[in-house]
Formats: sequence, C-alpha cells, structure tokens
Amino acid sequence: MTFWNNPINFIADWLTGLLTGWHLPAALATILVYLIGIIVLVLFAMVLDIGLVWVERKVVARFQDRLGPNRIGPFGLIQPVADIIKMVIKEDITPDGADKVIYNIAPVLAATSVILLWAILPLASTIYGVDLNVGLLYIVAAGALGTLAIIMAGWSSNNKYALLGAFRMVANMISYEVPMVIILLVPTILANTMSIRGITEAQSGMWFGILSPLAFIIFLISAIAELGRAPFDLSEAESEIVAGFHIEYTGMKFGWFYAGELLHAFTFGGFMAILFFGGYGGFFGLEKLPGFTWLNFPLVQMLVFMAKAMFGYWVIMWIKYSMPRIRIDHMLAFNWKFLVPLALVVLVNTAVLNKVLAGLPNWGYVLGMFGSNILIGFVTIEILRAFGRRQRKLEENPTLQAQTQEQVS
Amino acid sequence: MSIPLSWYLILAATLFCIGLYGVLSRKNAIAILLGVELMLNAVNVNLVAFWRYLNPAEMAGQAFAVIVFAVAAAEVAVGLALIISVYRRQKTVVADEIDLMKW
Amino acid sequence: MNFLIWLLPLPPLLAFFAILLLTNKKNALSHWVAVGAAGLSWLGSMIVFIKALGVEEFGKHIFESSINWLPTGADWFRIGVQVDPLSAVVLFFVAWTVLAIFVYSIGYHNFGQPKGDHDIAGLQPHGATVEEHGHKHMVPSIEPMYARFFAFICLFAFGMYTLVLSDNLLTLFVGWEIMGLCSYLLIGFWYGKKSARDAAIKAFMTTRIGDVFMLLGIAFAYSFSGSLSFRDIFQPQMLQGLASTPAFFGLSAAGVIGLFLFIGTIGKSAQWPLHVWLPDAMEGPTPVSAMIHAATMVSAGVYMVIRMFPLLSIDPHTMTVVAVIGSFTALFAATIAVAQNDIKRVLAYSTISQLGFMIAALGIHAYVAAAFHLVTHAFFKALLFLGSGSVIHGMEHGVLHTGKHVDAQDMFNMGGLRRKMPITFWTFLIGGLALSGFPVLTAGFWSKDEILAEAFGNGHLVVFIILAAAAFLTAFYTMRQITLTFLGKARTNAAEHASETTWTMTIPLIVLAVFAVGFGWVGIPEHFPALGGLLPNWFHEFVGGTLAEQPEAVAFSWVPLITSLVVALGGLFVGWLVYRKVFSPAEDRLQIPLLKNKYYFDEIYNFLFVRPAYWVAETFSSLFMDQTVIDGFLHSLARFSLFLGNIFRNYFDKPVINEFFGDGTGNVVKASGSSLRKIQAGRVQYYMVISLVLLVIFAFLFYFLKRGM
Amino acid sequence: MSAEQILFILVGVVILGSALMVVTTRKLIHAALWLVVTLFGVAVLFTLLRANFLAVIQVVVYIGAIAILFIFAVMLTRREQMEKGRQTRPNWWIPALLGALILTGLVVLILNLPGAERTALALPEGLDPVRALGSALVSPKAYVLPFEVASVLMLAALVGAVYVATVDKK
Repeated sequence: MTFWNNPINFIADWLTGLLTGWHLPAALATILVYLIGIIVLVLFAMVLDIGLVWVERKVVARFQDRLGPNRIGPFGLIQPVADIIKMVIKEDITPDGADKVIYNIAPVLAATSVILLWAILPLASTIYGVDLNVGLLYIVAAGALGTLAIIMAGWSSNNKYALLGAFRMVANMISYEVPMVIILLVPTILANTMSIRGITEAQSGMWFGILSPLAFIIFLISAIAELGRAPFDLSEAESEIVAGFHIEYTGMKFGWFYAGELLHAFTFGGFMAILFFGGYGGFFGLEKLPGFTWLNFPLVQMLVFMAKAMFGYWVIMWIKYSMPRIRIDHMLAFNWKFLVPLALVVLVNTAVLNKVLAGLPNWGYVLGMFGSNILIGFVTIEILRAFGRRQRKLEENPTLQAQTQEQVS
Repeated sequence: MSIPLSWYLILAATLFCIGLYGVLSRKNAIAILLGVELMLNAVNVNLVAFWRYLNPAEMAGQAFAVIVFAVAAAEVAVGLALIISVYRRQKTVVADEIDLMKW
Repeated sequence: MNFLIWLLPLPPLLAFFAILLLTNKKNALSHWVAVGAAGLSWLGSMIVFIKALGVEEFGKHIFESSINWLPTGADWFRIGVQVDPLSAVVLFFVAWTVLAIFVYSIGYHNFGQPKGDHDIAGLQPHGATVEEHGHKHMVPSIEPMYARFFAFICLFAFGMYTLVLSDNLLTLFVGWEIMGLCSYLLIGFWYGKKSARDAAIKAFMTTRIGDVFMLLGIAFAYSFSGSLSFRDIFQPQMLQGLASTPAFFGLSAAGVIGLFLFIGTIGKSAQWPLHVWLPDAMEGPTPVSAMIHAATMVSAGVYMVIRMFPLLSIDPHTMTVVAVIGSFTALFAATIAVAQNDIKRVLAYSTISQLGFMIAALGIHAYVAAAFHLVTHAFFKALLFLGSGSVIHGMEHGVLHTGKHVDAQDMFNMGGLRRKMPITFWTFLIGGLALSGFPVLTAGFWSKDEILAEAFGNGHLVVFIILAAAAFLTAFYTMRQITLTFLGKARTNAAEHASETTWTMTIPLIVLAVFAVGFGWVGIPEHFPALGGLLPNWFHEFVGGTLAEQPEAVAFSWVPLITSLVVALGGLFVGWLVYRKVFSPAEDRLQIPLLKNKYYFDEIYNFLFVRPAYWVAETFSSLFMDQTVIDGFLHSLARFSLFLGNIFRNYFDKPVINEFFGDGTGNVVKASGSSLRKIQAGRVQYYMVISLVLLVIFAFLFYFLKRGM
Repeated sequence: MSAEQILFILVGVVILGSALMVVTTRKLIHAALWLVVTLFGVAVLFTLLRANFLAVIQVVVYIGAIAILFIFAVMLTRREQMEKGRQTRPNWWIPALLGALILTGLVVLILNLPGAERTALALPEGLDPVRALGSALVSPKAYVLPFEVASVLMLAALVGAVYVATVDKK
C-alpha cells in the first residue's frame, strides 16, 4: 500500500503508529485518529464552501451580464474572505421575545445537516468517511434535520414573516421528500444496494443517468426543491415575506445559513454525480484498458468527482438564475399531481424491466431501460400537452368554463 | 458487546413509564400524543433489543419495529388531524374540555 | 412458435375488454382497437400458417404445446393449443374472413356519418337529415351502439380462434359456447325489435339442444377415455378400446360419443332438424352478424365433426346417420331456398344446404373433400353475405333518398343494380358462380366436384344423386338471385337511386373474391383432364396428412365430372331463363306455400314443442301443482302456525318474556345506568387512569396469587 | 466498564432526561423539540444494536415527519405565543404514582427474567441486516401480510387525516 494508492489510510496508519509510539492506548489512538479525520473532512468542506461563495457570485454575475467580484485579489478571489470578515464583525442581534436557545441552535443545525452529508460522500474509491449500508436513506435523514433547523429558526425568531417562510419551506421540503425517496429507489434497484460506494462501483460500466434519465430529472427537481433554491425559493420571497425564516438573523448566524445553502447545493451536485453519473469512476470500462490505469489513482478520481459535482452545481445555479419563482399552490400541485405519480411510474418501470431484461445482453438491457424511459417521458409530455390545451381552451371560452364548473358542482 | 439485555429493557420500561405519566398528566391533547410517542419508542427499543439478543438471524423484531413505525405515523397523522379539527370547532385543545361524548 | 400460437386468440379478447371498459364512448378509437386486434391475430395466423407450410410432413410434426390446468386427484387435466394441417387451413380462412368482417363493419355501420335524428340504442339507425346546398335530404346515420358491436365481434373472434387452436374437447367447447353467447348477443343486437329478440332466443334455445348433447358426449368421452385431448383420444389403442366397449342401445362407446358430438354439430351448423334458427338469425345487423353466423360460426360445427372424424369413422352406424342427415339437409334446404324472396334468407338456406354437402361428404369418408369444401365455402359464402349486405346498404341509401319506404331486402324490389353498384355486382357474381360450381374457374367447382367424385367413386350412389340434385337447385336459385337483384331493370325507385358503398365495404369484397376464385386451384385432382397435374394437388396432401393414414385420392371418372358440369351450367341457365322476365312475386311460379313456408317446420315445432311447453307450464305446473297442491299445503301449514303462535303469544310471550324478561331487564339497566352515569365524565385521561389502576391491581393480584400457589 | 457501556449510559441519560423534559416542560414547542432529542437518542440506541436501517428510518420518519407534524400542530392550535398557566392536570400525582408503581413492577419482572443478563449474540456470518429485513418484509413466508396491512392502514390514515382536517368550504 503506497501513498498514491490509498492516501487516507496511509496517513491514518502513519498517525496511529505515531500515537501508539507515544505510548497511548490503541483504542484512544484510534479514536483520536478518527477525530482528526472528521475535523479534516469538515475543514475541507468549509474551505471548499468559501471557494463556492466566489463561484456562485462569479457565475450569477455572468448570467446577469456583469463582471462579479473583481477587486480584491486576482479575479476577486479574496472576496469571500472579505465577506467572512464583514459577517463576523457585524452586530449579532437577538430579537425581543425570541426563544434564545432555539434561536441560536438553529443555524448550527442547518449547517450541520449539510456537513453530515459529507460523512458518506466518497471523493475517490479510497477517500470516504463511512460506507453505510443505508447510505441513500442517510441523505434523506440528514435532510430531515435541515427541515427541523428551518422550522426552529422560523419559530424562535418571533416574527410573522419568519414563521410564514418556515411553514412554506417545510411544506416544500416534506412534499418533495416523497418523490425524492421514491426516485432514490431507482439507483437502489439498478445497483442492488443502498450503499453509496456500491452504487458508484455499479456504474463503472454504464451510468444510471443513461439507464434512467427520467429518474435523474426527477431527482434534480426534487433536489432543487429540497435546497429551497429558485424556482422553489418562495420561502424567502423578498417581495412577499422579506427574507423568510432567516429574516432576523444577522452576522455570522446568517452566514451559517448562507454557507449551508451553498454547500448543500454543491453536495447535491455531488450526489447527482454519484447516483447518476458514475461519481469518481464511471469511465465505461475505460480504466481497465492498458494505458489508462492511471484513471484508478485516488487523486485523479477525486478530480473527476469534483469536476462532475461542480458541473451539477452549475446546473443547479443555471436553473436558479434563469427561472421565475413558483406560487406555493402550483408548487405543491406540481409535486403531488405530477412528480409523485411520475416517480412511481418510473420506479415500477425500472423494477419490472430490471427483472424482465435481466436475461438480455448488456446492450439490450441498456437500450430497453433507456427506451422505456424515453417512452414514458414522451407519453408524459403528450398528456401534459393535452391537459394544457384543455386548460387554455377553458380559459379562452368563459361559457364553457361556467358549464364545466356547473357540472363539477 | 458487553451490555446486558436487562439494561435495554429497563431503559425501555423507564421510557414507557415516563410516556405513561405524560399521557395521564398533561392537559394539552398534543402533549398527550407526545407521551404516546414516547411509549411507542419504548416498545421499539424492546423489539430491536430482543431481535439483537435472542435471534438476530430471524428479522421478526426489526420487521415489527417497522410496522410500529407505520402505526405511529398513522396514529400521529389522524390524532393531530382530529385535534386540529376539534380546535376549530371548540377553540380548545385541553383534553378535559373535549367532552362531547359525556352523558 | 408455440408461444405465438398461445397468443393468437388474445388480441380480440383484450380488445373486447378494452372497448367495453375504456373506449366505448369513442367510436373511431373502438374500431381501431378492434381492427388492430383482428389485424394482430391475422398477422400471427399468417406467420403460423406460413411456418406450417415450411414443415416437411406437417401431419406428423404438428405444433403443439400444453400446460397443467386443473388438478384432478393425482393427475392433471391438461389444456393446450395445437396446429395441425386441418386447423392450419381453417385458421387461414378464419383469419382472413374475420379481418374482412371487421373492416366491413366500419362501413356497414355508417362510420363517419352524422348521428341519427331519432335513433335510439337497440334499434336500427333510421337516417339523419343533412342540410347541403340549401336543401335538406336524408343520409344514413351512424349506428347508436357502434362501439358495442365491435366489442361483441371481438369476443366472437376470440371464441373462434380458441375453438380452432384447441387441442382438447373442453377448450373447444369453451370457444363454442362463447360463440353461442355472441351469436345470441349479435342476433339480438337491435333488441328494440321484437323479431330480433325472438330470433335471438330461438337461436340460443335451438343450439342449446345440440350443446347439451355435445356436453354429454364430452362427458362420456372423458369418463370412457380419461382424457379429452385429441391426441390421447385418437391413439389407435384408445379408438379400438372405445369401439369395442359396449354402451347402450347396442351402440359402442365410440358410436355414442360420436352421435352426441354430432348432435352438437347439428345444432351449431343448423342441420335438419335443428336448422330453424339460422334463417331467423338474419335479424341481426344485416350482413355482418349473418355472415358471422353463416360463414364462420356454422363452420365451427363442421370443423368439429371433421376434427373428430377418426372417432366417428370407427362406427359405421354413426357414419350412416351423418351421411343421411347431411345429404337430406343439402337437398331439403336447397328446395326451400328456391322460394325465398329475402336476399339474405336465400343465402341462409343456401348455407344450410352447403353445410349439408360437407356433412354428407364426411359421412362417406370423404375427409379431404369435406375440409376442402369447408374452406372454399367459407370464402365464397362470406363474399356473398358481405355482398348482400352491400346490396342492402345501397338499397337503404336509395330508400332514404327517395323517402318512400320499401323493404330493402326483398329481391323483387331490386333489379338493375349492376350499373349502380358495379364492384358489388362483379364480386357478388364471382361468389354466386363459385357457389353454383361454375366449371374450372371457381373454387366451388373444385370442392363440390371432389365431393361428387368421392360419392360416386366410393359407390354411394344415393348420396351422389341427392347431392347432384341439390347442386342443380343451388345453381338455379343462385342465378335466380343474381338475375332478380342485379340484372334487368330497376323495379322500384329505391333501386334506381341505390349507390355503391364505401371503400371499407368494397375492399373486403374484392379480397374475398380473389380467394373465392383462387383457393380452388390448390386442390385440383391429379388425374383431371388437361388441368390435372399442372398444379400439384397440394390441399389433398396437406390436409390428408392430418389423419394417421393418408387417404387415397379417388380414381378419376367422367361420370361425376359431367354430372357436375351439367348441373352447374344447367342450373345457372335455367335460373336465368326463368327469372329474366319475372317482375313481381305473383309471376314467380315457384312461390309454392309449402316451400315458401319452409315446409311448415316452424309451425310444426310450435305445435309439437312450444305450445305443449306453454300448456304444461300454465295448466299443470301453475294451476294444478303450484296453486292447488303446494299452495294448499302451505296454507294449511300457515293456519296451523297461526294457531300455535296464538297459544305461545297469550300464555308464554306476554307474561314471561315481555313482562318479566323484557321490561325487567330494561328496568334494571335503567336503574344501573342512572347510577353509573356519573363515571362517564367525558374525560379521556380519567378513563385511562381508572383502567390503569384496575390493571395494576389485577397484575399484582395475579402475580402474588401465582407465587402463592 | 467498556467504552460501549459508557456510551450506552450517556445515551440513556440523554434519552430519559429529555423524555422527562417532554412530559414536564411548560412550553409545548420545547416539549416537541425535547421529543426530537429523545428520538435521536433512540436512533443512537438502534445503531448500538446494529439496526442501521431502523436508526435512519427513525430519523427520517420520527424527526423528519412526526416531530415536524407536532410542531405544526402546536403552532396551529393556539392563540398566544406562550402557554399560560399550568400544563398538568390538578391530580398529577396519581399518574406519577401509577407510573412509578408500574415501573417498579416491570423492573422487578425484568430482573427476575431468566437470561436477562445475557449479552448480545454475534451477528450471523454474511448477514446483511438491511437485505434480510427487506426480504423478510416482502416474503410471503415472513411478514408480507402484516406489512401490506400496515400500508393499507397508512393509506386509510392519510385519507382520514386529510378529510378530518380539511376546512369545509361551504
């Protein structure tokens, strides 16, 4: 085992050796090494987060035909640091009548729920926190903590807008958790495991995003809703409820929410890469050819993973900065009347085809899966079109509308 | 694994009794439901502990814990819906004041 | 391959349910579903048929597959599918005719026409008023129950496919009964008409007689042989065993089973004496259901007899019965057909007569000839029925156009239609010539000639003469029909304004006409002068392979050939000669009451069966049995009960039950209730505390009691 | 005392302490949040028992759904921000006494239970608890029937809850 093949374990072994060399008990040494590992991982995520602030601001500027931060440092690279300094030195206000303890715990919990996700995020085949056998559900569980944080923040602020924003956000997150859980079963079925690493390994030949593009799209939509980003950002709709659940937060407490959201978005970009685009691997078998074995090195894999995750993050930004906000009833209707049924159809389709096509050669399996998804997508779009046409007809024709309502009532 | 089974059982029993106390002593109907949740959790701890200590190859304990989850979720959903409905009509959530079925 | 065979009957069944449950509000979608299903089955049948052609000695290497179905004690009752040469050719014509009917129905039920002015479900469409260029006129209107019709014929097609593909008597019977049900539904399709209702019931009851016997036959076969699979029954040892087992009336088991099954065929294929339902079945939606009954369903009966030939032929008595019934029916029905004026009834009786030909052929061991005539007859009779439907449809158009009501089905109201409806005329002419056995060209000639040749060559002279006479009559009434309908001049205004029907109706006609001509060429006898041997006698080799021993082709002889030439050409000529100058029924010298009234069979049956049944029901069952004996007994029983009841009431119920138990219990409950009501405070937690306290007390009690013990 | 026992005691103290807070704290929102802590503690117990799936489900279902529902319900059913007056019924000592009695009885029973001191069995070789639980829940030889019944119950509860809580528009 060399450093290049397995850097984390190499360092861990080295550290353990060092600590036991200092006559510490082995158990204590192990715990210490784990602790160091956790701290390093969290630090890595947080430093990445600082970079993400810069990325986000640059990208949004480009979308809006501006330059973005460009004064401090080359390309404005030092700007996030300046932001942090500003946030830290701002006055920290706790409103009157706020429930102080809850008010202070909420931002921490919000950031924690995101960082918890990093525990199972495999950056490379040998660089990961833990390999849970229920990894996929763990994502949902961490999301549940985020929900809790938001409702705590909204309630403890003692502010109507904050409470309204929290209600909206929670309704949003709980609703979109349903299609997300359903669609997470698609990679589970395809990979035959819920472990995140198992899913990554199962995609070394073929990405699940190709086997089931619909699942990817549904996951993308529900992930954006889970993040509460545009077009699902009505929880912080400035024009209605000022800033939503974090209206009362100032300084670094607000900074936690902000940092949490950015890191959350990037993390979901990472999960998209893992669940549907092969994560750190997924080279379609290329890495087995002679001359390409360097693809298996952890640092290369890590680079590949970061590139994919960054691309996913970019897609989320792209949607955020080019879509208008959705009204809450539309948003819930879209979820319950469209996304959940579609997710169920895709799930059943995948489950059935997975058994039916099992006997076929590889290309037949891929074609069948992909084809069925395209078919379902086509039928869905046709149904939507017919529905939309009827709606438009009704709106154009008031008498018809009245008649229909009469019939309904 | 050096924790004896009795520890889990006693913990569960205590949790159960705390929940029971909550159910019987709180005025607010929602708080009563909170107590019920505690009791259900105590049951789950027992089920999983028995699975682990008696027969880990057979998934009976875990399977029943899953079913308890489902029942708990259903119970909370219906219970809270009832409480909210009652609140709309009676403007109260105090269990003692909800006495429509009295003689 | 076998998998495909299993799937063949499925599309129509699925279409049936789809139309009934989902699409019955949408006419276009319904017929697309139906035609699509028929098309799928057609495609599958063609694939099976072509595959079958490619197999060497197909009779020995048939397609078959079966599954365990019903546990019967230690064993399984197996059901399955099989395609042997016989079912392959039957499948061929079933697939074609079914598809043709489906397409034809679209046009026949006026798809694309407006909704009728006064049409109601259950009655024929009466036409719709349309405004065009400022003036109103009537056009045919769409059938009100359009989708329902397609659902029914889909189920019908399912029944037919099931029957053809079955490898055992039971599933064959299932298909048989499904078709029976469908024929009931389709004959009574316009249930608003009393005649249609009566006809439906008549058809159902009449075929039921045959079916009951057939079921008995199947039960016999099962109890004697322990299996219903054709392959098991046709094992040589099994047949020998059946033939040597005595049953009753001096018949062997094989004879009894064969006779019973044959009675089923008599019912289904409308043979004398159970022929009465078929002419009445023409009450259904005119040509389509008629055609289903005449060309497809009745073929099922003949198909079954051909299928069971190895069993029937074991017993000479059965064969005699078969030959007698067949040849008698052939002549008998032909004589009736001569005097009918309704265009469809002529065809109905002609069908009965032609079926008689097949049965008779089978009775004289002419296995291949019967099968051959079955196939060719299916094609040209389907063609004729669809053609007659087209004629009626064109006439109805004329009736609507003129606005004066005349019977659109009476041939004496027609005439001169060949110019108005050229496609219908030419195809109908081809069908008619095929039916009368016009020499060399048509399919009917080859098949009929083969039957006659077999009858003559095997020395069944009586059968030969009867069938020759029937063939003469056939040619005669066919020409009568064509002359009255198409030739000469229009006899009514309606006929003058008749118009050609739409392409959905004419295309099936053209397709069937091709088969009505061409299908005969696959079975030309090898020793036929000039033409023999040009084409190999493929049909004989292929279908003959179904039997264990390939039947010998009969030796060529000039007598039957000349006979069939003479009767065909002679009949046609006489028919033309007589009817080219007849303009009204009064001038028709063949309107003899005896023939006109079908030998009074309906009246005889009415007198013999229907009226006695009514009498028994009313006088014996109702008046005597029900009202006198049973009612009297019941009344006296009631009086006795009343008496007992009074005693109980006065001396037991009132004092003991009411006062002591009833009121007493009530009082006690009331008293205890008013004292216990204070506990029910409406407070949930209060209840819980009480129950818990009790629980704790009892738990401690039991615990210590147990320890103490 | 092994590390595991120390962990168990810590978790147990957290569970019981927060459970006591659930039943005694005056602010209902706080009670609900304390319930979250209890539930989280139980989830940790599940991990200690190697029931990973149940632990995650505990977090998803209880914290992610049930606790949130409670908080919603609390917010929807009051007119003032803070509760006024006492939150326990006047005769609160009767339930306390009952609880204590039952607890004593149970503890006595548990300590007398044969095999109460046994330690956990080793997990069978090659057993994936998640996979085994999954197939147990849908295997006709195991628990498919109760599982399906539970799902029907869930559906009924869903419909019932929506129906009961909907405001009549008339």
